[in-house]
Amino acid sequence: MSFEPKILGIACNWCTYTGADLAGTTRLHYPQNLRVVRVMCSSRINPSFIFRAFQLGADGVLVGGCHPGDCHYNTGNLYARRRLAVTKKILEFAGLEPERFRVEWISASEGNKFAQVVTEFTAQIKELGPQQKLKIDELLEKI
Amino acid sequence: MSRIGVFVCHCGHNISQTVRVSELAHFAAGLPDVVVAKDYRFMCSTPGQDMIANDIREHRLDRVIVTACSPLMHEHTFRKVIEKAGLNQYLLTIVNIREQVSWVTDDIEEGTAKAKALLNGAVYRARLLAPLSSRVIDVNSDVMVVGGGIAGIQAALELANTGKKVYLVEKNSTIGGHMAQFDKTFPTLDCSACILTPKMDAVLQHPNITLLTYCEVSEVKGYVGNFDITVRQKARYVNHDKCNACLACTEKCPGKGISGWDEGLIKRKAIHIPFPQAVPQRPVIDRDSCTYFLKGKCRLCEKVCEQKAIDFEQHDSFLNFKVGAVIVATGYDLMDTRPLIQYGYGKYPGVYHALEVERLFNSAGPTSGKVTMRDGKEPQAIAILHCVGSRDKNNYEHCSRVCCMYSLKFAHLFREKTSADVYQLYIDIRAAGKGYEEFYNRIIEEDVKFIRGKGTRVAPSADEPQRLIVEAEDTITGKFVRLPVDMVVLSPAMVPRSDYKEIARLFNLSTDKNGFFMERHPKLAPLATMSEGIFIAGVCQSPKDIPDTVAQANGAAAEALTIVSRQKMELEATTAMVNPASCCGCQNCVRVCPYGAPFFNEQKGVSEINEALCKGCGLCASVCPSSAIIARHFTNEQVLAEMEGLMEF
Amino acid sequence: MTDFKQIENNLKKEAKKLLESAEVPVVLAYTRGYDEKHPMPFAAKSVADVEKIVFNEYCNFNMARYIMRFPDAAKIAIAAKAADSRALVVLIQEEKVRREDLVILGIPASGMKDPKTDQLIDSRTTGGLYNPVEYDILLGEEIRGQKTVSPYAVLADYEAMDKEARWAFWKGQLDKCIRCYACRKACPMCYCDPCFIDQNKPRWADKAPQSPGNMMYHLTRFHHLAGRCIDCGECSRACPVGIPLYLFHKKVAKECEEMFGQAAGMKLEDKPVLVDFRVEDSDQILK
Amino acid sequence: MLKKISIKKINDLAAALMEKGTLLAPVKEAAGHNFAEIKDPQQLDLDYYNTIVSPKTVFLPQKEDFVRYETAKPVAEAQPVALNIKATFLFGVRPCDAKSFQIMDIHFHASGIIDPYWQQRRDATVIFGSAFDLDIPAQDADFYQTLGIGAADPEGSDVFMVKKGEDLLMKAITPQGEEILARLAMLGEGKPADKKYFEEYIKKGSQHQTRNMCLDPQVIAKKLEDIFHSGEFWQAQSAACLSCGICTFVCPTCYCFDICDDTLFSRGVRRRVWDACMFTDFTLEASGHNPRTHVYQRLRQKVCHKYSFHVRKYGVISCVGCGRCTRYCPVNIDIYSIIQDAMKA
Repeated sequence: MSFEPKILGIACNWCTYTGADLAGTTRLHYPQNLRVVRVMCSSRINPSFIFRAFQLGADGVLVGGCHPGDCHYNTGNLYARRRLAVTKKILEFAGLEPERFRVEWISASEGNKFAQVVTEFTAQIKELGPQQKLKIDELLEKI
Repeated sequence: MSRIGVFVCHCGHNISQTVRVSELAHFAAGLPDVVVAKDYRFMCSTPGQDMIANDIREHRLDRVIVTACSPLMHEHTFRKVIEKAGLNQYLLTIVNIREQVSWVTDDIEEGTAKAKALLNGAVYRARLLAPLSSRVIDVNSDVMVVGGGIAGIQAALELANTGKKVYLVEKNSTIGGHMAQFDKTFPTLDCSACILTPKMDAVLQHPNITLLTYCEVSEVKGYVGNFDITVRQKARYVNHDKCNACLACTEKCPGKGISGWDEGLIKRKAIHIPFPQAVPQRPVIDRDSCTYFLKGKCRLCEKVCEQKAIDFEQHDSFLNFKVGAVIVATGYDLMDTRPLIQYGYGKYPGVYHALEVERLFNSAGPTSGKVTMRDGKEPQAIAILHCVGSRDKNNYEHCSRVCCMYSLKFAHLFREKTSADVYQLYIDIRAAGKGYEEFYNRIIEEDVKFIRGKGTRVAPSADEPQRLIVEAEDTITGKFVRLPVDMVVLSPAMVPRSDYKEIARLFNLSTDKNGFFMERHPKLAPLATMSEGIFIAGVCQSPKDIPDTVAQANGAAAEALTIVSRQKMELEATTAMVNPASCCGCQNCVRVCPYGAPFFNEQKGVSEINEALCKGCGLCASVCPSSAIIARHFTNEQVLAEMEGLMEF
Repeated sequence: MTDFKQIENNLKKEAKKLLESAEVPVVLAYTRGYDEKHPMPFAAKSVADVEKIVFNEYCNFNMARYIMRFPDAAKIAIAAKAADSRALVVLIQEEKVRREDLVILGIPASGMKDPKTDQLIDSRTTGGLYNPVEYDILLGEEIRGQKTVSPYAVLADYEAMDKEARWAFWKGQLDKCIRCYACRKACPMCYCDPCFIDQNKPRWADKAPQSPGNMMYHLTRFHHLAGRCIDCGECSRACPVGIPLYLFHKKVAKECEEMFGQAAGMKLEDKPVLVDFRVEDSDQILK
Repeated sequence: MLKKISIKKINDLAAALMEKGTLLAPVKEAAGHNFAEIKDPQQLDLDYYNTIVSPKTVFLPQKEDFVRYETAKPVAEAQPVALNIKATFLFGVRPCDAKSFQIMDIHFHASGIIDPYWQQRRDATVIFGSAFDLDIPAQDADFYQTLGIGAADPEGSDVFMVKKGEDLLMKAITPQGEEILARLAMLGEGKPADKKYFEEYIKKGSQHQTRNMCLDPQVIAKKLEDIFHSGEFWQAQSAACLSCGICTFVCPTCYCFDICDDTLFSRGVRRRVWDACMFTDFTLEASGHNPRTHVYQRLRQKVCHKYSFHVRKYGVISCVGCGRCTRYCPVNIDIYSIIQDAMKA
């Protein structure tokens, strides 16, 4: 069986989650590897959520927020941009493939973009193969 | 241990086509803590809702998961359902298997697998949900309106007429705004003053309106329903309680200042009222042109004032009051066209901008309504240049919306008052409004010369030194034209007030790239802002004409009324709170919050959150290094658990 | 090379003056430990304490770590080398202490040594500075002409590794961690109590010293220190199992400086970069 | 029984022990030596002073899993984690550390409540003690002499080892030691000269200089009780303390632990993990109250526990003077100096 990655998505309620809904409403098909957590704003995303997602076995993590300047909370995504950029640098220096972590600004009207990003990202993660580095296995193996 | 009920919706075929719904329900039944799992054709239907309510009672459920369409569709519906059945509405979790599963795949295996993963995540999350209760606060029934132009006047009157007390704050010494500067209004050509001054007077007379002219808002604290406002009353040097508006002072005053009201076309006295119908009819002293303030001697006004109303000792003072809602209607400025050197405004006396021309037409204006230029002569040829600075990628991309129409109005008035040839240089005429196209057609009939092309340059004429040459490309004939004229009228971009940043900061408004205040939603909430209880009306939101402005003002008044007509209101429960035991006092939350909700309690050395100000974005929780901030309904535990559930299968 | 004795004498002189004036109840400096080579951080609280003050090449401790231990002291004097002064700047930016409540006794120092290895601590392994960035009194000649190598130069080898090698390196290093938390306790910027990793709600990671918890602790800590770490290297010197944490912090500091144009603790008026933003920040930083 | 082996052939000994069970010995790591399982006989290394972390890890590992369970299933279905006890040879334990096991036995066995994890491992382990090299001065931090322990004390070991030139002398101290030495065929018999050397070495060991003071357990116990409430003393002593866990983690006689549950994907494990009285949350109560919020209270607790409470309860000081806490303290806090100061206070 071919490798089907698990991709964790974290989407802001106002733009990307709504954009994802729009992709559905317009019946745009994309791979089913993404599982989305809805948060109110991309700025809610604690860097440790990203580390944890990889520990839980996510092969890729996709964060979606409003375009800079369009944040429902004015400036949330501007903070998120900096904080997630640092998160990515940390993952990269630790030796994880930085491509496994992606941040995209997807507005509520960009159902197309959502479907396209998920399709692209899923293909990219398939290419990269399973993420084994941060994934927790010790606890599981011994049970 | 939780008792979770899972309700899987088929949504007719919408979901069941690509997700095996009964298998999903069966899967759910096998998950820890799930005590009942069912699937049904339409969960949002009355029988569906009843089923959920019955199961809550029968199985003593304490968490409900509805696996159906997007939470943005029916979260509200199902919250009501479980609340009616006795469960706190926040104990509901929606799993979106329609928009984000069944509609985006045609593979039933994939769809079912993904739906299971999402459902499992919801079960993990549901276990950790906590009941939340909305906080109920008292609402102050007063409203503040900022800006005394037509928008502010209209909103204030509407609100006052419903019996609400209104504070109308205007930074000038009179209300009326730009509309009071106009002579005629398009397309009906009725007299601006005739329709506006009765409203201005009504404001003054209204028992429910506190008119605060020559005032600026200096501080806004609090939150919806309970704003604490501080207003700075600028020193007028005239005691308005004593003044009886005899205006003897203005006759004797030797000081001369530039009349802002008349767009600098003439001078006015240092002690002055801006125009005869000003409201209130009370003069103020302009320090910058007052002989006494400049030279230390004079005080002629004081001598002539029988009421002893002149008070050179006056200082700025501050007023405090509380309101429940605010309407911001700060209006606009015209773009400063001096930097556009190709048009020569400020350099060639024959070049005017639109508001100057409005004053020239006005019988109460500097020329008493005669169209004479700065040199006193009547123009023989006039060019009106549209879209100066607007619809221009180098300056402002937006269309200022009213210029086409007022330019047509100008053409009409020029034709009426002079024998000049009038040229309209336009990109295209935008006449979308009731009676506007008809007005345009009427002006075409009035022998106005239309040249479709943007004026590119204004230069002095080489042959006739007093005249100007306007250059343009006529895009209809494709020819380059050079028009010798006496007067050039620029229709500049409408831009936000120069102090928009300060206003945005005070009221926590966001602005678009040009500085116009952002509405909460461009279509569905055009008058509300992201700051709860603060509304916008008129051109401060975007350029618009008088009818639209008035309509917005009425709308904003109605929106404000929906808040202040209640005595109590419920605040969103999904706010953040600080666990003081974990707070390390780093104040990151205080630094980042766009709403100023967190504050530092020096005494305890920990941050606290004013939940009334909190919008629940969760930014503070993510910048909190010691995880002391609990973003309710999106707590760290809840998000981590959901992630774990999503990744399990 | 720094004249350590001269600095010690000046330190004593100033400490004495300050304590005599009673304006400053605490002077944070160093004292002798169980031998010469093992000095200790020290809080001199009386004129009698002044004689116990020492300064030598092993006084690496970042004294800013202790600044919050004296909530009742109206004013605190503190001996501050380059890194200590930068740490103080960050603490002032973060409003943990007010500039006016500090008397910073600046120490220009080169030739500091790691007591474990006796190796020189040079500008590559600390923040690239020899002179304090902020002080009231400078206790020795400002150091000029000393070769400063970029603090980031030591990163070259690690940046050059391919990601598999780098992962193997860090996994190996972080797996050694015994979770004694000396790194966070030695860090002047780690003042949270409790630390996120000690929380039970949420429980970010297990408490056992094994890979997943160690990773979560350290990766998150790197993020918490991003834009705040002033590169004193105390985390690494404190570590009993020799994890070169400073390398990772340095890398993050380098990235922050490149992305946001600001190094930590250099200017009082700066705001830490991760609680700040610019509208014009580029999306490129996410690529 | 005294046996000997050429140090050159030490790897053969390692191989023989590995055949008979698990061999644990100091292994060189980046920061120093630590006890670890020898996987390759060539790894055995006698060139160490002492390990960073004490050999208590062998009987009381930093993490010990007790039970595994599935969150959805009843408690009765939880599975205890099998101990998998194997014959173990703990090779190269210094006299002070060997002594520490006897102190630790008090808590895990002698007090009446037997900790099966500790005890089963202890029973299955043969301890090969190893004298400090008397030609090398003791490290500055050490003070085992103060606690009455010599640099070559065989007490606490099953087999005790002393280097003699190119040879390693190995003497059985206990019946278990006898038994294992008898089973190691490659060992040569110790000559009378070796025996003499061995005896003298042990004697000489007690003279080997570490930091030393005259310390009567009852006197120091009383002294610490007297100054317990002297905030000034303890605040001065703890002024530099960072409140990290190094001292307790490297200590051979610290045994505090925390019981925690870790779960992932509806499966969980209950385990014990070392805790440290120096951690702020060590005494944090469920109510949120914390009786030891200050650094000085925690340092005081650690010192008093070892030198006062332990003496009062069990008659012995819970410290063997190995010097680890001092050696690895990032700010050079020295328990010996604290005790010295306490005696003077």
